[in-house]
Amino acid sequence: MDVLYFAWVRERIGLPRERIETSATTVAGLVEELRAREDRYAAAFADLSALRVALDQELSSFDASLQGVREVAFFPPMTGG
Amino acid sequence: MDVLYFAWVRERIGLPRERIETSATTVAGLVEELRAREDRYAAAFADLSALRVALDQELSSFDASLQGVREVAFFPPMTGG
Amino acid sequence: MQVSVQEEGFEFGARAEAFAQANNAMGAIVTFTGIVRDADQGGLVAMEIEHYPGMTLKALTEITQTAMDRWSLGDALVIHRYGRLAPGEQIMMVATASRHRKDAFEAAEYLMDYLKSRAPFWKKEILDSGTTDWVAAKDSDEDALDRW
Amino acid sequence: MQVSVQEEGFEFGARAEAFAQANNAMGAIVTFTGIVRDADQGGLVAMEIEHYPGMTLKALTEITQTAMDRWSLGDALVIHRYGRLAPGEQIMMVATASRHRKDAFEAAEYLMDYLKSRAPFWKKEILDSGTTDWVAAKDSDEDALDRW
Repeated sequence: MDVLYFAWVRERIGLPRERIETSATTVAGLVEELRAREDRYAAAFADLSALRVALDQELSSFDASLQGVREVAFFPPMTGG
Repeated sequence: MDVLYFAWVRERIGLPRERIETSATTVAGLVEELRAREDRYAAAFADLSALRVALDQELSSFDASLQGVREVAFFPPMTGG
Repeated sequence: MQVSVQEEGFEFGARAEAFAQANNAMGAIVTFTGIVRDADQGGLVAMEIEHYPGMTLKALTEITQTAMDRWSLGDALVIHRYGRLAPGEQIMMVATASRHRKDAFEAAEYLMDYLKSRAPFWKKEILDSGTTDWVAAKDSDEDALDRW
Repeated sequence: MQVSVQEEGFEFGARAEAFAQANNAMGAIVTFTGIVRDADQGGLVAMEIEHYPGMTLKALTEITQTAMDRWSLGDALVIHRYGRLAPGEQIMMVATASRHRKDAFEAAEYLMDYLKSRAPFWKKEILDSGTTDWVAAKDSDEDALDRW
């Protein structure tokens, strides 16, 4: 699946998107895999309360299922307007 | 003092303003005098709850004193905006 | 603070743009514009707005000053017309500028609620049937003041 | 219903005027404009607005459609920019048209509250000291959603 990062999540991880093969079944499971990869991922995902997630471009939650999902995006709380 | 009428109060009485010599000490007293004058005044002042009063161009009330007042205006509830 | 009572029309877009530009250090601009719309039963030919010349500007200025005192505003603008207006014409506008959107919105709503019920204007509908109707004040407009 | 996500600037006054004219049967028009203002500590050189291209227009459209369904609106307009903006530039605007001022105001406030916290934009302040700061979401913005 495609995993996208925005704002300081993108800066901390150092790239805007990447393709990831995962056997994780939930967003939380994917986050665990990413955290285990490298320090920059562990740093970006240190505090989930400071993060939001969208699945296929709809806001979702960390306990949501990844079944059928093609695009996951992680970002801080939005600051539009 | 000058007495002014606006909107349907003006139309019912048939003039926009007049000069009135009165010994009334309150707005309510003035209204009583006007009602006693002619039917058109009695009609205009039939229901005080449908009227508002301004003294020297400030919204006031029917029990207010007329002492020192130079201009009294009667009109229906305002419909600006 | 800009307050105007006038018979002639005004250019809403141009006034809104000028207000936003003049207050571009502020962050949040809210505007409200009131437009003459058809009578509920249809057939509106014109709206005649009567006012109380000696009192109107004073009342609008007091209302606007109260808004400036009560909310954190950089500026506020009120324009209100009187005379005969055709359907579709702009009757009035308010604009507020603040660093915070909540202040800008609340102050604009306050201005509108007070202009509706405490500024000495009276509207009369001229209908194509030849009849004329003074617009009645609504209880809901009086009730709206309870919020403030 | 008009929704736009764009890098280029827009003419607030001209858009507000066109919206009011197009909805001149409605009676009540409310607009909100957001302007880049200086950082709290001063020294803002630019504001960079990042967004999520695949999601942004969809999110704005959903928010606007919800407002159209929930209030009695003749029309609603949302424009939001992204990219690098200078202090004083207009970031975004909303406009609502209704027969009733309460609906026009509430819908505009709803749009703003949701654009603040549910549309995928992120603001970064570029300061003359050379530092950059991602603007933090405010608890008060999240709390504002409880109203709806």
